[in-house]
Amino acid sequence: MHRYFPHTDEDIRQMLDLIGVKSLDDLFAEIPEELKLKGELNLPEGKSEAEIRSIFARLSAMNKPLTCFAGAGAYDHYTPSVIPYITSRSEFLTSYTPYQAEISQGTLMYIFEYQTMMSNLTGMDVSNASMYDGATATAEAMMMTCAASKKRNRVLASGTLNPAVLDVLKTYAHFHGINLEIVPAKDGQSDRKSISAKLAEGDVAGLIVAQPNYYGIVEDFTGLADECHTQKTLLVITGPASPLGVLKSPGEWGADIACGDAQSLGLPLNYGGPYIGYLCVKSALIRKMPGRIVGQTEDTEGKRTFVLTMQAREQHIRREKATSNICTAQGIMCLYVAIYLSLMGPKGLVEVNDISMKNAHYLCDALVGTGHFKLTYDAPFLNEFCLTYDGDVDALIKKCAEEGILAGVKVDNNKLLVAVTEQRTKAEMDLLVSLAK
Amino acid sequence: MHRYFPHTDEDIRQMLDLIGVKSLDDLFAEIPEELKLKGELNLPEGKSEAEIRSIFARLSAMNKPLTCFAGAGAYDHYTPSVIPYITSRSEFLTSYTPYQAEISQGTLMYIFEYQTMMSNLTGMDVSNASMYDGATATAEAMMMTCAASKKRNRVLASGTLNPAVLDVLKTYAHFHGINLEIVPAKDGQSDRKSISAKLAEGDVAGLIVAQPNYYGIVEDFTGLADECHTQKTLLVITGPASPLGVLKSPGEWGADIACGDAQSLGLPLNYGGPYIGYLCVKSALIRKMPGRIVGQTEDTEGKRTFVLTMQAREQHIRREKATSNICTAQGIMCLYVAIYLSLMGPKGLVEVNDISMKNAHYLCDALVGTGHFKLTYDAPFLNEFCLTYDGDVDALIKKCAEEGILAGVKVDNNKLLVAVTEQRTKAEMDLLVSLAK
Amino acid sequence: FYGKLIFELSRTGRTGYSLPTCEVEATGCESLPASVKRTTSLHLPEADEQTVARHYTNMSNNNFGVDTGFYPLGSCTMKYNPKINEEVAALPAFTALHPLQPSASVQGALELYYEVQKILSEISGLSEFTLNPFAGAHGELTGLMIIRTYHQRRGDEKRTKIIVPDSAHGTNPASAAVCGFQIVEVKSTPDGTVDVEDLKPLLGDDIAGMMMTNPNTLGIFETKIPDIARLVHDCGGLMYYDGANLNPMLGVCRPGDMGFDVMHINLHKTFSTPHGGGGPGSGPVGVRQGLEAYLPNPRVVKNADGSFSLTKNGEALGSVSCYLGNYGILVRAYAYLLSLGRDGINMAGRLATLNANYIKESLKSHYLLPIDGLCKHEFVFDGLRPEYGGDHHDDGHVTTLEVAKNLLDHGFHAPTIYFPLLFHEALMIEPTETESKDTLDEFIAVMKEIAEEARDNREYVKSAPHHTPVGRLDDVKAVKDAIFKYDFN
Amino acid sequence: FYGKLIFELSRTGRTGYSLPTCEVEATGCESLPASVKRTTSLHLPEADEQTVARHYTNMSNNNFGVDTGFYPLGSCTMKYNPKINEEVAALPAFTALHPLQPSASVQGALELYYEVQKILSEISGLSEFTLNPFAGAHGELTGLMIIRTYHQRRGDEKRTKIIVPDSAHGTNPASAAVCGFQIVEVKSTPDGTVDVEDLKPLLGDDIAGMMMTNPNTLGIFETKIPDIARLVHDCGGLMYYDGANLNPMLGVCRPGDMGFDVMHINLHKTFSTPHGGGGPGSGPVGVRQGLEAYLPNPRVVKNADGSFSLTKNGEALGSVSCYLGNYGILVRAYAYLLSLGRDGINMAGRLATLNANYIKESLKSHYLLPIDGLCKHEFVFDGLRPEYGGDHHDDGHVTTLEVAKNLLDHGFHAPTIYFPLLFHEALMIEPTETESKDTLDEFIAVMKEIAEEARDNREYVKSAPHHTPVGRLDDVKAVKDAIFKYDFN
Repeated sequence: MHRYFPHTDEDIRQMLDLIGVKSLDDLFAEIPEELKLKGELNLPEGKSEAEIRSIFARLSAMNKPLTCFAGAGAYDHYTPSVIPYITSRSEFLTSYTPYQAEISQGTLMYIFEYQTMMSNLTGMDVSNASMYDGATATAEAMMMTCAASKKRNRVLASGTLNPAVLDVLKTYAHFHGINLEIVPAKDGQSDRKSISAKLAEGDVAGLIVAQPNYYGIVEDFTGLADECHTQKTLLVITGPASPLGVLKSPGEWGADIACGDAQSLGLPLNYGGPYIGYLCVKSALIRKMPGRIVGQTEDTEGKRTFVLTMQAREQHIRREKATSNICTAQGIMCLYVAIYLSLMGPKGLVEVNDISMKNAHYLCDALVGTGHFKLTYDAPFLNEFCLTYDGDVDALIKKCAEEGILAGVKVDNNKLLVAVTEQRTKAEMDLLVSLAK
Repeated sequence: MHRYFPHTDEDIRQMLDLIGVKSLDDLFAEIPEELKLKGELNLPEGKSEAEIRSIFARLSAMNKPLTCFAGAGAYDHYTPSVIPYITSRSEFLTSYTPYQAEISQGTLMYIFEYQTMMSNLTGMDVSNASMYDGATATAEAMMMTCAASKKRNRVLASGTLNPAVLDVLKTYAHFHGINLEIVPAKDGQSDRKSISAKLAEGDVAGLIVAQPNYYGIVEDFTGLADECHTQKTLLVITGPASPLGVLKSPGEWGADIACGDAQSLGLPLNYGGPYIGYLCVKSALIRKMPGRIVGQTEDTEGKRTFVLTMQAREQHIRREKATSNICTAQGIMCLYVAIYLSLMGPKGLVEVNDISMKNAHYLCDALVGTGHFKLTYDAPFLNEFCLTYDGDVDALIKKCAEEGILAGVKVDNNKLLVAVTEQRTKAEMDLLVSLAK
Repeated sequence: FYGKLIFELSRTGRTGYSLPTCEVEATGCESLPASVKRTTSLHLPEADEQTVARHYTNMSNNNFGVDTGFYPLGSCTMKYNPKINEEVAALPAFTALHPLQPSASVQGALELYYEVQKILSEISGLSEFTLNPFAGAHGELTGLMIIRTYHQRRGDEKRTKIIVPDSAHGTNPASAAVCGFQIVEVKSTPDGTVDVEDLKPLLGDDIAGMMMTNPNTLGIFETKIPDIARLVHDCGGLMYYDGANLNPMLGVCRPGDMGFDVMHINLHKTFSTPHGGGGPGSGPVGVRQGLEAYLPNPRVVKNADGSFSLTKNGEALGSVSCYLGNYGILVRAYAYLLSLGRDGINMAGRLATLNANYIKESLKSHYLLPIDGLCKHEFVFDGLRPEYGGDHHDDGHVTTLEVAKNLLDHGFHAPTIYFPLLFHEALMIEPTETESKDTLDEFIAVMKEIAEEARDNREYVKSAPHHTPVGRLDDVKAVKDAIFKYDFN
Repeated sequence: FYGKLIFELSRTGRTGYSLPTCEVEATGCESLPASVKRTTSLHLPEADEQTVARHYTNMSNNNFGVDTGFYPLGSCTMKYNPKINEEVAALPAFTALHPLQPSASVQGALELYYEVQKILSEISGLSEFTLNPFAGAHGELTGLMIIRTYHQRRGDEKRTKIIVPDSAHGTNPASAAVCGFQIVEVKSTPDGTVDVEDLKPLLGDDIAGMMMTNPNTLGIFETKIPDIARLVHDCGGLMYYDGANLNPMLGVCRPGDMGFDVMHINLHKTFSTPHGGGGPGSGPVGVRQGLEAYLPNPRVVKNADGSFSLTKNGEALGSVSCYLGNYGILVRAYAYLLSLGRDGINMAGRLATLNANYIKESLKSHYLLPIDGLCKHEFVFDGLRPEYGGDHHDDGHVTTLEVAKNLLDHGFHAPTIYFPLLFHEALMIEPTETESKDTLDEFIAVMKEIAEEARDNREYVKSAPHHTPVGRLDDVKAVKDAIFKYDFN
């Protein structure tokens, strides 16, 4: 028998006897014969661990991790060694949603910690227990603005959002019946004038802006929340989580919903996932918030304990009236974030942004200094910036990749988006500059 | 403060106050000034995790793991993935010797399991809780034979032992005042005639033979134990542990002590260590056995429990009368072995030997078939064999290493020792053959 | 070691991080315009590394995972999560890849995605899969978007309804609602399967499709599925298979062969990727021939020269993710699929079914089995039998919740409770194929012991759990107090 | 989950292994001569992978590690074991190396060995190190072999004695005995340090050397060490430094500067490699200039071109290991040394000393402090003070063992007990630098609580532990029954 199956022949015989059937196949006797698989699945035989390691060694050799100057939503920050060590503990990793709170306080406590940390980082009143990723969290935020407004189904999104996120928003909007309007960016920033005009029409459920935006620009949202609220429009600010350590938080800007991806808080790049979406709201919106949430309570002894709560909001009770079908969180990734932020603390989170920003500005200056690049938009940025190149961006990326460097993300044929984290050394940056000369 | 030190400035101040000194340096006030370090240690500044990973990436790039056809005591068997997962659990990994049995049953139980498994594998009455490695376990066995005989200090070792092990035996013998005689091998096997003659002199405390021996040969020890025991000589059989699954065990041969290295039971090659020495004895020798041992007992409720026992044998009580200074075991490596043998079971252990033997015989035939090699000794072997080469062994090893293959271990300029495990594929063996053509 | 939150272990001035020394002189955060700088304080913990490691290590000991013990949580398919899957998923050649790297530098990653697609197609009898959806519910949503796209592209805009059985997983109607559909519920017969007679009048030209899981949530195989599929297809709708219950069907029946057009698979159930305390999961979606073009972007295709590319297709429904979903989960699933192979996949469902029937038959003397007969991977009791304290007419009867809490005391996770909604005291038990007869026998013995105690010592049973890290929780207080974050004051 | 052994979970026919399919046709084990084949059965467990994973996972929960809580085990230097060290030690480019690979293919491994040597030399003030010894005791033995070789090579064969203080670690005399030396014990003064007046008459031309640890096992710095070293050197002997207590000296004093000629270092204590339930450790041995040639083979040398080689030296004492010792431990130690760096190493001993003195001063009101004054990294109480139930003249007094067992009930590991042998009720406490004041304060409070309970509720205290996975063990029965393996019958 396979190493994952504990059944001995004798076990199977005894069990079949008790059930009162003759063979394993008899357990499927009620199934119409014509539905049953004829012959065997066309799959290879099971592999031993040694063989699996060989297969993965071959696949690994076909991948080439590159020194990463790409961002666009996924950032190469360092993952403290404590994180994978703890998250791999089977008590955390192999458990399911903490339905039985008495034996799930581990999961419940780290989610409560995560909620506390994300509420504080975003400056919002409450965080849910996480979403799949930044794009879907933003899509849920979009749907929330309509659900909260009850009658409106028009949502504005600034063209400064990551185009990949916009694609997901468009899909959700299309099927959910939301009239999503993308307000084109102006000079790489939200077009406040157009936005104001549209808001003034008085039928906008929500406005979604990004901070830092797709081009790495840190926008100034002064006055935006008031403008929204005057029109009973909800303001959604989306963005990567790490910069919240130094930037004015969505709460400070007056946003109603803060969302985005927290991958930048210590999660590996993992070829795009698993990441973790965060979604935090003002108190007024708690009951409209999708996803799981953990609350504090007491046990029979009066001890402080934690439990999944507010499940009345959830789809498994509301069913056909659901405005979200989310029924899990990104679980173990909350633990990644909780450990990361526990280790970094307020000082570390500022420092990681500071080093990243210094590196980015050093590299930006150096690249511009080659004469082949100019900064596309003259606006403040943190650790990501958009350059206009006098050559072909694809060719540059290809050339650098051959030297082991991921030069950045292509925006268009002559625009390159470059991100720099604390992990990049001066030597690596100088190598990129020399390749770009 | 460093990430490993939890002291805040305020903590330090409060603690110094309570102690009644003014500064950390004042804690060392009694130390004569002339002993104190002047200036600072000439060491680099502390590194961040990201920097440490870079340093190890650089060192890794300077190492080249090779497809392994080398043995000579260290074998490239597969390590089931469960093992590192479990052994890395901090409850096991970061604990110390199980002095406080009530909170150390984890360690105590796996050592008891290890002892049971090794007793059974070797066919002996009792196993200790492991030794550093095979060589030092054999050295301890050598010293035991003298301690047990009380008056004798002459020990014979067959020249078929691994020369690296013999070197360690010589060192221990020299300092411990043992007259160690190496009886040269004859045709790659123990020279029974010479051994008999020496045993007949009646003053030999112990005889040490190897199975399989250095040349990979499985020797026939029929009658040897009787010959030893007639002369009140203890018979020690040393060898790697994995072959015990299929070979007549030391117990079956009538040995008094079985020892060797259990690295072959699922431990990674680890550039030579940590490995794990096993040492098992007949009941009569228990009180002479060095090292830790775990015994079964009961707790206050009558529950079966386990505890370090027989400590009267240990150095920390005998002190200057010690015949061993061993005061630890190889701890976590017992857990490696216990998990490995739990997964493999009797069937798996036979099968791993069988596949390894088939591979070895296939490769041996193929290499001999090139016309450049002949089998040095015509004797049965399991998964390791010695070939005589018509070229320069160093040159061959170098050539193969450049192609990613470790062809074997050099015995002398024209002898090559080759080991094959279940992990070697036909393609790898054929590549070695083609390189050796 | 239960109690403190990391915030309560924090001390000003402690640090647990390490950052490289900045090697360049350049503009730092202080130079950002004041208007965009954060002014409120960061209430994050300050802790050294050991404090953090200990805190979370001790916290883990208040949790129960599959490696801890038997986890018969119905509908969740809690099987053993092999360690080799974690080992390969941690390979830097996968974890260090940025999602926007050039294809040439990620050929191994793309091949893996492609191979998993192909294997899932073979197992399910469908034509092609996307692995992008992040979870089962996300897969459902994606699948429904495919169905809607199919109708829309045909210009058939009037199909606005989705039929869902009353025993369905709650996500089914919710996903349909999010996708813009109206939900029509079809009743169950007394044997727990879809009532075909109730279905027929619901069918018409406004029906976009029907969602089913088979076996259904009661663990009963819907033997009338060929008829149902024919009826739905005849009215122009598509059949959606909720893959939550795929496990017992492995190598026995394929959803494609049952007549389903679209389905999702929960890799974290059927293919043993770890549940992670509730995520990340992965919900691949497969379609029958003719629907491939609607699968979401981006897609992995194999080129004529054997290399792989990422593409976007204008026919697609759009994107449901920026990249390739929870890619790291796919790596684990691939290792599992390779480990099992043909024979292993063929046995998994059979043994899971064996285990479920064994428990069912062993316990129906003590627990009320509302629907008799062969079950598949799971089955539902309607609480304790009346003679064991389960009489619903008795106000003080021992409830399913209380049975569950007693199981915790005996070192078992509890089954799913109060689902499906068809029974008052539903207790839904799913023992997967990685559980041994010995474990099942222990579970059965404990379940009987609880039943007997419920009869003989009701008060004790009703006040369980007694031996867990914390006692029974006050759910009502949690709702009332609505405390969702630590109060730093 | 306490109870069963893996043998009791075994069922005939279960398998947990996976082996590649044999691809060749060749002679297998059946063809071995009958005379050499095993005929007795293998009583190994038969178990599936999940059963094994669960068994050992649950077993781990009956263990206490540094990540579990405070581990003030005197003389063992239980500090936090950073996870980055484990991470780098698991790199395949290290773990997959065969010890007999050509040097060209292991340059990274050799450089690491070389660098650790150099760092240890700088920290200790000695000239060169071997990292081959497998453990502290093995290092002692190696160091004594060096001393003996030194005398032998000078033709001075009459030096057969080693002086050891009566407070020494037990391994000191044992190692000397194994090395063929006779042991001469030197007494301690009432303040716990070596009695120089007792030492003087012991010195002569039969003395090979003297072993000391400084600070000594009572945690007291031997301030007369310059005099002692001078006396021993004058008589022709060498000074051996037992590195078990090196931690508080880091960056403060160096053994080489104190006058020691040979020393070992416990990497698993001072440099934070995990203790692993009692191993593997690592016991590098360093020597002063002039003794380098005697270090054991093999050795790592740096060539003129910057490359590294493994060499054997004819002058060496011989070999104490086949290869480079517990190499995997060196990898961890290197990562730790890099992490700490100059400033970290400089602080470690100071903070460890601060912690020890803080506990000592806080608890001397309740526990008997036989030797007052500043301690270094550890110190020894002689049990409870008489007024707290520790009166030795009272037959029913509360013993150190009982205090230890009470600590277990409070979630702490116990200190080392009944060592050193100088006191009846020795309780040897070593809090390392990775413990926070908060943890120490909790420990202090609990120690006081135990003392007060010993005074007020003696019976309860004497029957501890009450809250551990198992109760107090019967040590005598273990010796009497002498059961060292599972009985399959």
